Amino acid sequence: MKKNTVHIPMPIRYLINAAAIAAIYLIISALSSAGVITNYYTKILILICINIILAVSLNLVTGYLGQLPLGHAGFMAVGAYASGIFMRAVSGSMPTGLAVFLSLILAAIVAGIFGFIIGIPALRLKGDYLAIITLGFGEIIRVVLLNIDSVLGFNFTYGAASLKNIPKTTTFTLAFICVVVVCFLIHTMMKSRYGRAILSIRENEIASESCGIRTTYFKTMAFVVSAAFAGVAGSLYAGYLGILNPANFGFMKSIEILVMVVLGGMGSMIGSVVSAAVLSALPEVLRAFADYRMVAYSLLLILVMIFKPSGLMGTYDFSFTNLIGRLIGRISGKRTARKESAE
Amino acid sequence: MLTVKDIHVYYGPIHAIKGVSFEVNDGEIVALIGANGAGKSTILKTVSGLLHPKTGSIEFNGEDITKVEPHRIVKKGLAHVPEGRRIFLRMTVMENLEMGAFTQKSVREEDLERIFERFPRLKERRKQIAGTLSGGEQQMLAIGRALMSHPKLLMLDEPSMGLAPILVEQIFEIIKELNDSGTTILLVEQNAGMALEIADRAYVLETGNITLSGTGAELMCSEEVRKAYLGA
Amino acid sequence: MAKRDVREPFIPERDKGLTPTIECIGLGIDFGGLTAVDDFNFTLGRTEIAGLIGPNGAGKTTVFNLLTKVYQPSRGRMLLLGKDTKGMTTAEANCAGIARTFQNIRLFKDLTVLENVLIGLHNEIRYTMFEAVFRLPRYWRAEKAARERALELLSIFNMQDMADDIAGSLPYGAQRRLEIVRALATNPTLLLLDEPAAGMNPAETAELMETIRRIRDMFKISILLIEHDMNLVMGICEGIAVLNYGRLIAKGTPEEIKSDPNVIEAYLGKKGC
Amino acid sequence: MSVLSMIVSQLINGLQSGSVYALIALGYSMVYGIIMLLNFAHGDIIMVGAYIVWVTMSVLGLPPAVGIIAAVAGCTLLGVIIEKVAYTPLRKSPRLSLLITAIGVSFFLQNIAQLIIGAGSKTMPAIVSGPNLYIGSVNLSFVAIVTIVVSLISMAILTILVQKTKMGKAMRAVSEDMGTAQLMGISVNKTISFTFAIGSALAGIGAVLYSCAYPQASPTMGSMLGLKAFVAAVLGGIGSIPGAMIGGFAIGILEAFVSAVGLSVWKDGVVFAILILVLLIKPTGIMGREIKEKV
Amino acid sequence: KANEPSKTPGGTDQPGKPAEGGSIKIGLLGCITGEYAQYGIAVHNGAKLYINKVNAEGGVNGKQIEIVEYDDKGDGTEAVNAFTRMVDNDGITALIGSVLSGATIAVVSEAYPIGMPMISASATAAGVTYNEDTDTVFSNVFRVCFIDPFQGEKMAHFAAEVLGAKTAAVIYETGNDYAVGLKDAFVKAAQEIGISVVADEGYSKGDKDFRSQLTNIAAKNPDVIFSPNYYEDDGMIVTQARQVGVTGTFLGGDGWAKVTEYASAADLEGSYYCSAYAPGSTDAVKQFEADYAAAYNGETPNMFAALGYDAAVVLVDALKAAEAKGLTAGTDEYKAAVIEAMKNTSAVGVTSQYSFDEFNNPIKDAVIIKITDGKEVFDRMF
Ligand SMILES: Nc1ncnc2c1ncn2[C@@H]1O[C@H](COP(=O)(O)OP(=O)(O)OP(=O)(O)O)[C@@H](O)[C@H]1O
Ligand SMILES: Nc1ncnc2c1ncn2[C@@H]1O[C@H](COP(=O)(O)OP(=O)(O)OP(=O)(O)O)[C@@H](O)[C@H]1O
Ligand SMILES: [Mg+2]
Ligand SMILES: [Mg+2]
Repeated sequence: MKKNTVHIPMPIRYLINAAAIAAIYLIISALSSAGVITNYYTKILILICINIILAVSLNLVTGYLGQLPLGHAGFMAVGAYASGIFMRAVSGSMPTGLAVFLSLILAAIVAGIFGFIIGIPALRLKGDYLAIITLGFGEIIRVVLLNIDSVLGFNFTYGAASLKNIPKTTTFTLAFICVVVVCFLIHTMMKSRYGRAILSIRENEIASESCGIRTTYFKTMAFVVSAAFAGVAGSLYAGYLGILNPANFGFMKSIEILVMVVLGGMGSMIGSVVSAAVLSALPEVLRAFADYRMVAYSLLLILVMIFKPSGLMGTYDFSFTNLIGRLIGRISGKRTARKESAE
Repeated sequence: MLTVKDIHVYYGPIHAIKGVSFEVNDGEIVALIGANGAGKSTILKTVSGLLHPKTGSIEFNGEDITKVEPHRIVKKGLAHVPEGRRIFLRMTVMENLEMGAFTQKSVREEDLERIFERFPRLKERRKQIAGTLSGGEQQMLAIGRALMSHPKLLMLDEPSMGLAPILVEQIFEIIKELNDSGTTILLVEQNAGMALEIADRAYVLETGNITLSGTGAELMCSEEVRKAYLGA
Repeated sequence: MAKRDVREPFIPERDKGLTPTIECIGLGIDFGGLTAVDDFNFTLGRTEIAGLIGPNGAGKTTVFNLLTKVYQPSRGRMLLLGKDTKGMTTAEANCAGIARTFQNIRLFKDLTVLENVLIGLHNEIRYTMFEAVFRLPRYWRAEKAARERALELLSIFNMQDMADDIAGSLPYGAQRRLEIVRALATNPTLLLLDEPAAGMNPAETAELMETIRRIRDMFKISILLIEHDMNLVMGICEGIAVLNYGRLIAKGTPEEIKSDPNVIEAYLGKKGC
Repeated sequence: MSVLSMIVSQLINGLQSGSVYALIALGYSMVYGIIMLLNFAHGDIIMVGAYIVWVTMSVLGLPPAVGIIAAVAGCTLLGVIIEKVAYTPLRKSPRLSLLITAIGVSFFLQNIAQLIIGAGSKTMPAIVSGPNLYIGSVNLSFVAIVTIVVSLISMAILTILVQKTKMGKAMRAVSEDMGTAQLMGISVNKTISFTFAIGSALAGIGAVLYSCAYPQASPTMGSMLGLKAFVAAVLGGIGSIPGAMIGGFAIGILEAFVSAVGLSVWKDGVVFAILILVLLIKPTGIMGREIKEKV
Repeated sequence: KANEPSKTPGGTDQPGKPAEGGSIKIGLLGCITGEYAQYGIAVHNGAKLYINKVNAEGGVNGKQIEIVEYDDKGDGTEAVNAFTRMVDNDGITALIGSVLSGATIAVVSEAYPIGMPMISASATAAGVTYNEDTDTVFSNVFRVCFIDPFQGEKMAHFAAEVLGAKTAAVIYETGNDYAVGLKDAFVKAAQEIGISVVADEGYSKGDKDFRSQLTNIAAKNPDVIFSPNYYEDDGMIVTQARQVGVTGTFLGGDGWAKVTEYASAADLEGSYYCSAYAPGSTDAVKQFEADYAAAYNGETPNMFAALGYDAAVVLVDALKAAEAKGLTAGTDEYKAAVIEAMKNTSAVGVTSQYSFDEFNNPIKDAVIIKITDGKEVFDRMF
């Protein structure tokens, strides 16, 4: 037990965390209804939420499972198109709330199925071979989305002409809820035997096997969950932009997500969250620099990696309640110390 | 031949070696013994240039090598068989041996023969990928590889670890032989008994400090050493 | 060479009537042209501590790898508690009761000591994914129980205070001990230890011997260990098998082995013990 | 055109683009071989090389020989500088950090090129010219012949360099274990710089050949090229020199034939599908050696 | 050959300045970095050329036009963000943009609900001004360029009626909605009027080797080859086509402007493309070219620059109308007035006089340009 840390019991921890999250949400809502946060900032906040989901879900496979997939955008694409096509089909014939809910679930399921189909063969390979095979699948998904209409003989994805007129249902509230849910699910999973099994595979696969962990099963599971959440992000994206083009989900998008994960610190959820937020907002902050903004962005990447090679957060995982515990501990430190010496 | 003067070595904030001085004279076998984590391997790494001391100096054959890069130190005739063997796992046994002769002009047939004579196992497994060798075989390879560079001073880090008793005996015999044929030896050993037996002189290291030193025989009789390192 | 019946454990009278922990019948494996293990016949009783010794490269670790299904044998059979293990994976072999440590330590280095043990307990902890992610009561109960169990196991080696340390930062000896605890956590019937005393000094080794014996007595399991430290092997093994060039050259009690001329020539050397 | 001559023409098309891929894949593979880095900036080094050709020949009006030398020298220098500035500080860092740095360098080169030279493509003058060759009805362009021949020669030289010289040995040792390589008397810094120099020089040659065949230079030309070369390197077995060559030619020929049979729309998909199939059958690529971890 | 993009970030069009009482803020959005930057930069340069000219001449109704210029990298997400920022933070009253169709459509879905007048110089996809799902026209969106189907059809008819072609081949970039749009229209029209399309070849973005596809085309020996891509690819395609023995006449869309810099005169000889702009054709064009060169280091403008200029002309003309009504810039009435004025415009740009059809697309004839001796020569209106 570390000194000066007051251990806060579980139910209270939940309450504190829930209160903190609600507070963040309420503050943002209040600011936006007061007009301080304009439509523009709301849009960026939504985008940040989408990118957080992407980064956190990729982190599951990259940071926690220790694999390097380069096709994450492919899963996002699958989710986006599934949801976009669904929303176009049902718009008007179903209450919007229900339709949105179903589209999120559908996107997760479809992307998860793709994750499964791709994960089974991909996970047989290791390291950079896994990277290239997932990259390949990602590209295949893109090419299929682009050309499938000519095979089917009717309009399905609209290929290069883009899937347009998707109802724009993604609000900040929805995106925020999704972030909270996804982070909560990943967090609780990682803090269970399932999560530990995933970590053990990253650490040492052979030892993990010999501890009775069916590594193939858990690898596939992590892959599927990660893909499903990417699908959720895709669904939000479809409802955010209202138009989908396969070119948005190319290799570079996968790289962009990977950069968020690594920059945040592999295996650190808070790291992924922070760096997804920073990197999504950065182009907007740099907007004033016009031509120089991509140069600035690339220099920043290089510099952060050189000076902070393990990412902004390393593998550190922030716990709000622990922080409070430490604060309380520090305040009441003297008293505790006295007690201890008495004991 | 080797003079180490008051070196302090750090791993980041960890102060691993706290002012160690010792020397190895031409033709000697010097042993360095001590508990786990005492800093024995750290000292060897510092001498061979893989680590650099914060303060203090290291002289080899009268030359200051404190800040010299490891590959240059090797060229001066100092070989280091690192802890945990560190052979090239993806190369064959033969290629590993050839690597050992990197500082030589060419790979000499008679060198190989000499090594194969000492370790017939290696000759058998010449073409095997070194990574699939058994633990002991890898240890033999690591020593053989170091010999390929004709070192004046050979530093061995726990050469007997993981070796069968019969081989441990052989290894110590080989060390003696090498010494007889003119190679100076600096030996780090967990197997303190055997080490002290063949050592001319020895140092005892405890958490970064030298606490005892003397001839092998002297230390062998020391009550402290017997209790802590000989298990008696 | 001390001749024994292939199917007999070392101390047949002790576990009479119980199926042996493990029976190997004509087990063998080839790597390309190399026959690493051949015609390996070996039986281990339910609570025996046995040693597997032999020169470097004799095939000892390979036997462990066969037992734990890291390698599939080229020939022969292997029964675990009387059941054929054909086609099992490493994970299944572990679930069936075989746990091991590794010659080159394989801890989950970046995780804490406690987490390492909890991963060992993986199959002992019972709750579903649903219960886990939504933190239902069964999750809390199972996690609490697992934590307590893990600390209890760590206390065998007096390591409960290190529970929150990062495994990779432990001293070498502690890492070896942690590997044993992790293996024990999987609730094995057979524990395989590959050179547990390597890198330990004589004092530490003596302590380890005590612990190994205690583990056997506490958990009533059989232990097979590979070790080059003859003090340890001769000190705690009830039976010893000797491998050379992949073949068994001797099997017997420590006394029998110590005086076996074949073993002396191939392995122990004149000064041996 | 007969079916046969059609096949031969398509084969030559494939060989020509394949030999450029192969050359670039080689550089990729060498750098990967030594520090396990997917050098994302490799394609962009080619871009810089192409611009050097353009500047020396079109802007300064110098003869082709100067352009070629300048491109190769410039790429070599650039490769070494990138290694020193961006990769050396990260030698002890996790591999993924290095990957991100490489991506950063790649973005940087692309955007700085756009800032300095402009977004549009620049047209190259003819670097080599000569008569086309006709074999029956098959038309063999001079550029194609030059491209194929030069890349084969470069690969041969490289193979000899890596297999027969001490530097080659040092490269292998460093790639396995830098610390131990030092204990063998190998200078790690020198070896890595040398590898980058060679890899980048190959990129320079690649840039020249590319400029001959596809006389356009644009800031983003490297990314697709780099990706294809990366795929080629992995297909062949990354880290292996003959593998990179086989992979490069395989991708080139594959693309040609996929297009030839009328699947041009699906080309990238088919190429990746075949890559995936190959990897599933042979998980380390065509020439890659699988080295199992001993337990 | 000076071909540098002229950069004018900073200076007068630096965003974020508080709106002065006497200025009218308009947005200028397009891809000025990234893969398609050359088009975006040209459009922006053209537009800024006109607006600076207007400002220099005293502005509109005595008010200066303030440009808020943002980059969208050709990406829809970025475009929407940038547009929203223009609306919320900068308070623009009208938008020129975006450059690529995809990004423009994304912006339209934001701009339509708030009735923001917008005019694009180069977004050619039909969906920019028209929602085919709901059969509604986006009343606030205009463009000065042709739509994709228009050009494809035009070239098919041109091939049949002028060149007497019987067989045709197409080669296009598969991921590019512009190329696909033109190609689809061409193929459809060709079939209707009796040209048989003997080869349909695609390639992907970033490809530089088209020999395999062209070898296939060569084997079919078509009369015309329709290559409706951007000029850099088209140049390469024509060059390689001649190498592998394609002898037919090349036809292209307005993406061909400037193609003469990317292929040799011999290879291009006799090719046609349709355009909205014929360099050096009229006095107005010559004046524009001279002004452009003076403003941007002697650079020759291309069609994108001309259309950027025209977009600005049409918009400024509408602004004048709104100002004439005495409305305040930024208000909804003002915007409605601008839209109203654009709808009924008769402004005269460099390339044409403008009026819009019921889909807010410009009504103007295509210019057919023939390439002779490496020069782009006005052939006819068609
Ligand atoms: N890379 C490292 N980073 C941080 N600390 C280290 C590192 N390597 C060694 N140490 C610490 O330095 C001290 C000395 O280690 P060293 O390896 O030299 O000991 P040793 O005497 O060789 O022990 P052993 O008998 O276990 O090999 C130990 O406390 C160890 O924990
Ligand atoms: N995967 C493999 N491929 C090829 N040969 C192998 C492989 N694994 C082991 N071997 C060989 O099989 C033999 C037995 O190896 P093993 O590791 O079992 O030896 P060991 O008895 O454990 O020796 P040590 O005591 O030195 O650890 C060795 O000669 C080794 O080189
Ligand atoms: Mg040590
Ligand atoms: Mg072993």
